[in-house]
Order: sequence, then C-alpha cells, then structure tokens
Amino acid sequence: MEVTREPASEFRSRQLRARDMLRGDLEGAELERYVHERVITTTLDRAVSWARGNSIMPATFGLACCAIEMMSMVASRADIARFGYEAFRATPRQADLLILSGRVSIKMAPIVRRIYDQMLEPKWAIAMGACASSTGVFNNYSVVPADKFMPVDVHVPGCPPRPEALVHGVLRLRSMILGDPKLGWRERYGAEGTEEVVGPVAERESGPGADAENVFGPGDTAGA
Amino acid sequence: MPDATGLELLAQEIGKHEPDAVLDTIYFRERGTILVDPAHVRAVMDVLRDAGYRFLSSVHGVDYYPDEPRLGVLYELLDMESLDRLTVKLRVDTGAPEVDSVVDVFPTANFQEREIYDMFGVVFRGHPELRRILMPEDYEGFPQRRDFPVGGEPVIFTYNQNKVPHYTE
Amino acid sequence: MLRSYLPAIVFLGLGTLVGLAFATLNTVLGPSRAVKSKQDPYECGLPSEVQEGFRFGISFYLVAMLFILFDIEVIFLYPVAVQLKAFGSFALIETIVFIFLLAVAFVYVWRRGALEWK
Amino acid sequence: MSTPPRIRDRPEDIDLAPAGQQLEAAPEEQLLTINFGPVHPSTHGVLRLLVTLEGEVVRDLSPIMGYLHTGIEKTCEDKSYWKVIPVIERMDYLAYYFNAMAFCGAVEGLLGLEVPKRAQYLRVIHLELNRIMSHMVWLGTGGLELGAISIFWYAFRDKETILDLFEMSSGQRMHTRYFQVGGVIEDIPPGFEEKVRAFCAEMPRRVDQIEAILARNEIMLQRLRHTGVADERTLLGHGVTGPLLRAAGNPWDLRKAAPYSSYEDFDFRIPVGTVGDNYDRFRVRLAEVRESVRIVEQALDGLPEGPFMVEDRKVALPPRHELGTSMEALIHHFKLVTEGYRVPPGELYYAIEGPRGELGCFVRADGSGKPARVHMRDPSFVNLQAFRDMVADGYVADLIATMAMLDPVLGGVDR
Repeated sequence: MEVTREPASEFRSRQLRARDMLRGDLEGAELERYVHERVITTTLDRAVSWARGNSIMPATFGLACCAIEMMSMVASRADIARFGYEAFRATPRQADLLILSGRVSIKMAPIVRRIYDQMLEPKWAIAMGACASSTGVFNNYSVVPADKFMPVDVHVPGCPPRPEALVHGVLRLRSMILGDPKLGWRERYGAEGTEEVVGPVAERESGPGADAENVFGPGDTAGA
Repeated sequence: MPDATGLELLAQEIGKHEPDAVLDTIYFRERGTILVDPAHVRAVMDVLRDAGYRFLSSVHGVDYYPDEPRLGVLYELLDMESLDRLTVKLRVDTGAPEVDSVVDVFPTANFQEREIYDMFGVVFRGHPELRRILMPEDYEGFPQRRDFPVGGEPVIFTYNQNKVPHYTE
Repeated sequence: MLRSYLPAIVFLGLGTLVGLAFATLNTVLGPSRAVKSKQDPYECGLPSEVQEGFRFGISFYLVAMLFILFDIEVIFLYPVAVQLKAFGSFALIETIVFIFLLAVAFVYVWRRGALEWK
Repeated sequence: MSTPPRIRDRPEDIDLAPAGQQLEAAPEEQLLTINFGPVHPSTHGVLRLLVTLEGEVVRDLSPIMGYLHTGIEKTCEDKSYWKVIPVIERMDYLAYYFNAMAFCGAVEGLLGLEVPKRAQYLRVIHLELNRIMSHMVWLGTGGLELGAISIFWYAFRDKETILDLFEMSSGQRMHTRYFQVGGVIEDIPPGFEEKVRAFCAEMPRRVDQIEAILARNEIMLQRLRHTGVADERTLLGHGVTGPLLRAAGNPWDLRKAAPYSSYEDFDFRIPVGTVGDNYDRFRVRLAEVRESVRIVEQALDGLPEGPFMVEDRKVALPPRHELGTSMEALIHHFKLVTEGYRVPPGELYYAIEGPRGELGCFVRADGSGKPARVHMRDPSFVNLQAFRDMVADGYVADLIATMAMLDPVLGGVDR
C-alpha cells in the first residue's frame, strides 16, 4: 500500500491560490473551482477516516525494553500528544491501536492474540522493535515474531527504536489510515476467505488465501 | 571469602555432623566450593546455616553435558556478618534427578528451585508446589539442557520457497 | 403559556437528539464483526473463570446506598445556593433544618459503624 | 401448610449489635479468584497475579511469571563471549549497565584480569547514572499507579537528560554495550564531564522538587504509610535484597559490604528505613538518587588518567593505527575478531548491587570461545516471593501501591 506524496509544484500552486483567496482577489470561475476543490470533494468516508486517523487511542501494552521507549514517546520530549495519540487506554474495548512493544514469548502469544481479537474494529497493530517484527536478538525456542499470530500494519525497526522512530511509525500509520480507509484487516491484506476454516487445504474454497500451504511441517520450527 | 584453610576446616566440621557428605572442596579464584553428595544436601545446609551462612542468595542449575553425572545444582550461600560467600554444589544424573528441597530452611529457594525443575528437570522432593514457572505449564522437554535444540525460525529469504521444493531441508 | 416553556422543550429535544446520535453513530459508521473471542469478558488477556452468578459482598451495596443518600442531599442544595439572595433568610433557615436532619442520619450511620469498611 | 412463623415476633431474630459486627457474622462471603493478569496497567509489564479476593480484602495471591521468558540464558550459550554482552543487557532492561557489569566482572574473575583504574571509574559513573535513571522510571510509573499522573512527566524529564549522557558517551540511549570484558569500549568524549557535572548540579534540585510534591502529599501519605509492611526477618528469609531490605532497616548494600570496581574510594551513605512500609521504600529510593549523584561527582573529580581498556592483547583489540605496522597486532586482531578470546575452564559467581537488589552473574567456562552456562540471579525474581506476605489481608488498593513500590522489572524476572 504505497503512500502517494504530492509533487512540490502542485503544492506550491495550491499555496498561491489560497493566498489569493485570502486576499479576496480570486473571482469567477477561479473562485468556483477553489471552493469546489475544498468543500465538495470530501466524501463522508474521507471525513470519518480523517477524524479516525487523528484520534487513535493506543492500548497500554508494555512488554519489554521497547515499552520504556514507548513511555518516553508519551513523555515531554518526543511528545505524541501533538498528533492526538496520548490517550493510552488500559482496556482493549476502548483502544484501536495495539503497539507491540517488546518480545513476545510463546506463553504470551495466545494472550496477545486474544487482546487483539477483543479490540473493537477498526483496529491497527504496530510491531515495535526488532523482537516483535522478527525475533530480533533472541532467535530461540521461546520468542515468536508478531506476524506469526496477528496481522501487523507497521513494523518499526530498532532495538529499542528511538521515541522519534516510533512517532514516525505512528505517523506512517496515520497517513495509511487517511489514505486507505478500508477498515477490516482482512480487506487491507487481501485475506478474505482466510477466516479460521479448519481442515485440509483442499476443502477451502478458492479464496485469495486458499493456495497458502504451510511450508514448515509440524515440529519443523522446534517450538518457535 | 573463606580462604583455602578456612574451607578445609568447614569441610571437616560438616564431616563431623554428616560423615560422608562432603565429596570434594575446590578453591578457585579466592572462592570456596564444597561438592556435596545429593542425599545429604538438607543436613549440610542445616550445618552451614548454624555456621553463620544464613542468607541463600542464589540457587541455579548447570548442565555439565559431556561428563556424568550431568545435572548440577549450585547454592550460593552468604554470611552477612563476616561477608563470606560459599558455594555448595551437587551433581545429579538425568536418570534419577531427585534432590531434597531446602525451601523449609531457606524460603528463597521456592521460585528458584521451580525454575531449575522447569529448565533442567531436577525434581525437588518436599517442594510445596513444584510446577513450571517460566515455560507454559504444558510444555514438554527441559529447554536449558545442552541437548535441547536452541530452536528458532529457520530464516528463509526467498519469496518463492514453496515453488522450490525441499529448500528448507 | 406554551411560549415560556419553549426553551426547555427545545433544550430537551436537542439533548435527546445528541444523545441518540452518539449512541447510534458508532454502530452506523463503524464496522462490526462478531468474533467469538470478542464476546468473552476481558480479564487481562486470559479466559475468565468468574461464574455468572457471583454475588458481590454486602459492603459494596452499603457504601453505594450511603453515597446516594448524601449525594442527593447535595443536589438539593444547588438550586438554593444559586438563588440564595432571591429567597432571603427564609431559605437559609430552611436549608439549615434540612442539613440538620441529614446530619442526624449521618451521625446514626457513623455510630452504627457502617462507614468503616468490613 | 402452616402459616410461616412471623419473624418480627421472635426476639432472637432482631439483632441490635452494631452494624459492623453484624457484617462479620455474615455467612462466609464468596471468594473471587481473579487474574491481575499479564496485560494490566499497574503490573509494570507482564506479571500475572492470581488474586483471591474477599470483597476488597486480598486473601491470597500467587504471582505467575514466564510471559516474557526470552530464553536469554540459553541464547548466551550459543554466542562467543563478547557477543553475550548485548544479549545480557536486554535482560533487566532498566539496568542494562548493571547486567553488563555483572557479566564482565564474572568473566574478568575467570580470566584473572585487572581492570585499569580509569575504566573502573568510568564504569562507576555509568552504573550510578543508570541507577538514577532506573529510579526515575520507577518514580514515573509508580506515580501513575498512585494517581500522581504529573509525576510521570517530571521523572521522565530527568530520565531523558541521563539518556542523552549515555548517548553521548556510548552512542545509544539504551542497551549501549559500553562495558566490555577488561574495561570500556571507548573513552568518554571531551565535553562529557561538563555535561555530567551540570546534570549533577541540577539533579538534587529536581529531587527536592519531587519530594516537595509527593513526600508531604496527604494522599501519598494515606496510600503508602503502614501498607505492604514486611519485617526484616521474613525479607531475609525470602532472599530479598536492595531498597526493599534497606527500607526494613537492614543496611545491606554490596557497594559497601563487598566493594567492587573501586567503590571503596567514594564516601556515600546508605539510606535505611525504619518501619519497612511502602513510604520507607519510597523515601529510601529517593535518598539513593541523591547518594548516586554524590558518587558520580566524586568519581568525576577523581577520574584518573591512563588506559580505559586492559593492555592484555589476548582480550583487548589492538588500536587501529598499530595494525598497519606490527604483525602481532594484526594476528591478535584477526584472532579476536574471528573467534573471540578463550576463557580457561572454571565457574564463578559475581554479585553487584543493582537498583533492585543483588544482581549476580554465574558464568561457567569450558575453555572454548563460548560460555558453557550463564545464569543471572535477578533481584526482582527473588523479591517477588515476599510479595504475598506484604499484601495478604490488605486492600486491593494497597496491593497496587505495594506493587508500585516493589518495582519488579519483568525482563529480569523471566530472563
């Protein structure tokens, strides 16, 4: 999902037109087009996703060292309140962003998945740090990367990533929400039809996930 | 730290109470270690506790993989008055990893013995609730033994791994 | 006669309208997918074993009752406090009697030990 | 069907006892066993407490851990000695310099290395700054639990200054891998001393500010005094060390009892509490921050000149400029970089004073380039055993206050 960025020239011309409009010397068809551009084109969807993108409530979900950097992201220096994200909710019912800050062990993975399921739609997930994105420094029997058990929208690299890096990750998520307001994560990742259908591959009907067969045999990853 | 002679005196004193408890004494880097027969560890702990080592700072397990008996349990004792540290070591075989628990003498050993059971499989007789503490309750195998694979993800960086069969073997 | 009540009715209408809007807007705009684990009660990430018919202790109800009792008392004081000068000294005496009556109730509750948590 | 007996008529049914006793006589109330689970704002990470409640009173509690078990000790057995340090630092993620110091101390003991004086002083400066940072994070999150939300911003403001100092001296904010077996990696850059002195001049005023806000605060006094009390005997029985034990009156501090890394050159006092309740723990930690500032100042004043790394080429990388000229330096460099140094067989337990108590590192070397066993004796893991005695028969609110003052770091507990 590529974030489209406006060419600089077009941005410059918009600025000039806004200045003319403010000075009041924009009339006739020019003024008509200007108003049309501003007011009419915002569909309800874009307005709602604008509101949703700017007021995401992360769930307090500190796992390990990245949680300390997540806390200093909320603190005064790299302040996330500038973008409306500082209301950390304790219960998954009121949160719509799950920041996986730290290493997820095999004992914790089912709990993280249950928290993610108990969050209300629309919900997003950020895998913060190398341990959540891949197993990072600890490639051993007890650490599970986040993508193995839940859909992750933004991976923030670093061990632990600086608070500014996490703020950048959150802003990329915001521009993603503004740009593509598809809400369910299955629509976002073309995973319709992969609802937990138990049974061998042949029975599943030909959805996008139908041909996904598990590369690792049972016991291949030795407990990962 | 008990110097070499102090260590020998301590070993003899234990010998008086428990005749064949002390198997060996090692003095390495100004640090004394007493190798104890697993059957007598409870009694030796009582003797050392009366001798002033009233604080047990750490209990940890070691897997001496190549040489038998394989599993070792180490008790780090500390005498707060005379600032002495002493290590009591015992070696147990994986066939019958049975040791008496010292929880009633030193309550601090509760969680640490559970961790040794969880990671090495040494069963502590008399422990109030000997179950797994760090791994999930239904996990098979003792992860920190030397023959347990480190595990982890076989990292594959090709995007068409299911098209090229047997890539992962 | 109706004219003088118009502001109150409009205010009531607007109030219910905004209230209803907040209640229904979520279900209208937001997507809803009933996943099984979303229905479960949230107990810090674990499946909760608390049975349905769990009876809370009596002390909770006791504290709740006392709170309601003295909270309503304060609510009655607000209209008086707002228009004290208009009512004059009559309202002052009336309020003192009102507070005294409830003070008697408070002392009774206090002496019976219902304020200490069991 | 006989008419039911009229309750009012029988005198024994009317009970005039004060309401308080009546409740006692109430039938055995239903005990609620509930998970104070891994995902809870006040458990400082992923600690799960299985709490049995009777109304508001905590009857029984059993901590369940392992939700952050990362198999660090198993991973260390698979790494060569100098690669173990980054893995070990991520264990107790609030005291990363202490983890590295414990491991380096153990390996230096096995190798019989003598760390140069300047390296010891640099280590002391970074250890004490890290202790202040760890106490500031405890203060910030502990304040959140007790409702003092704004304390979080006060405490994290000072934490950011310390992380800037770490970034200046070692290149990264957390898990800096600044300590190395035999000394430190890099000498401190010019200008670092002035910044640390400025911080040391400012920090006592910040602690005064925090104490002015919290120490006399009525809510804080109500929540912390005489709650979570634990006497010295049970604490010693449970193996508790650190600020919890010192708050109960026992001045046991490894920096004074068994001075390591030239702590004997500095004079500092050990704050000790009297009652052993949460308020004592709170004041002991704040006083420790002041003492650490004094240590850092003395260490800066007495910072000796000389090498920051041991001269022994078997362990220390030779400086870059020597590689061009001398053949031995090139061979040493090659040996160290490809395979790392080998430690003669032996076992050693090396204990230092971490921010939460005695942090010990047991290293067993089997002569190869990789440690055969690394075990970290973590203070939080042991201190959690005394948690049940502190909160039994107390209120749930005191459970949260005691957990805030216990300051467990789950990375160290689950290793």
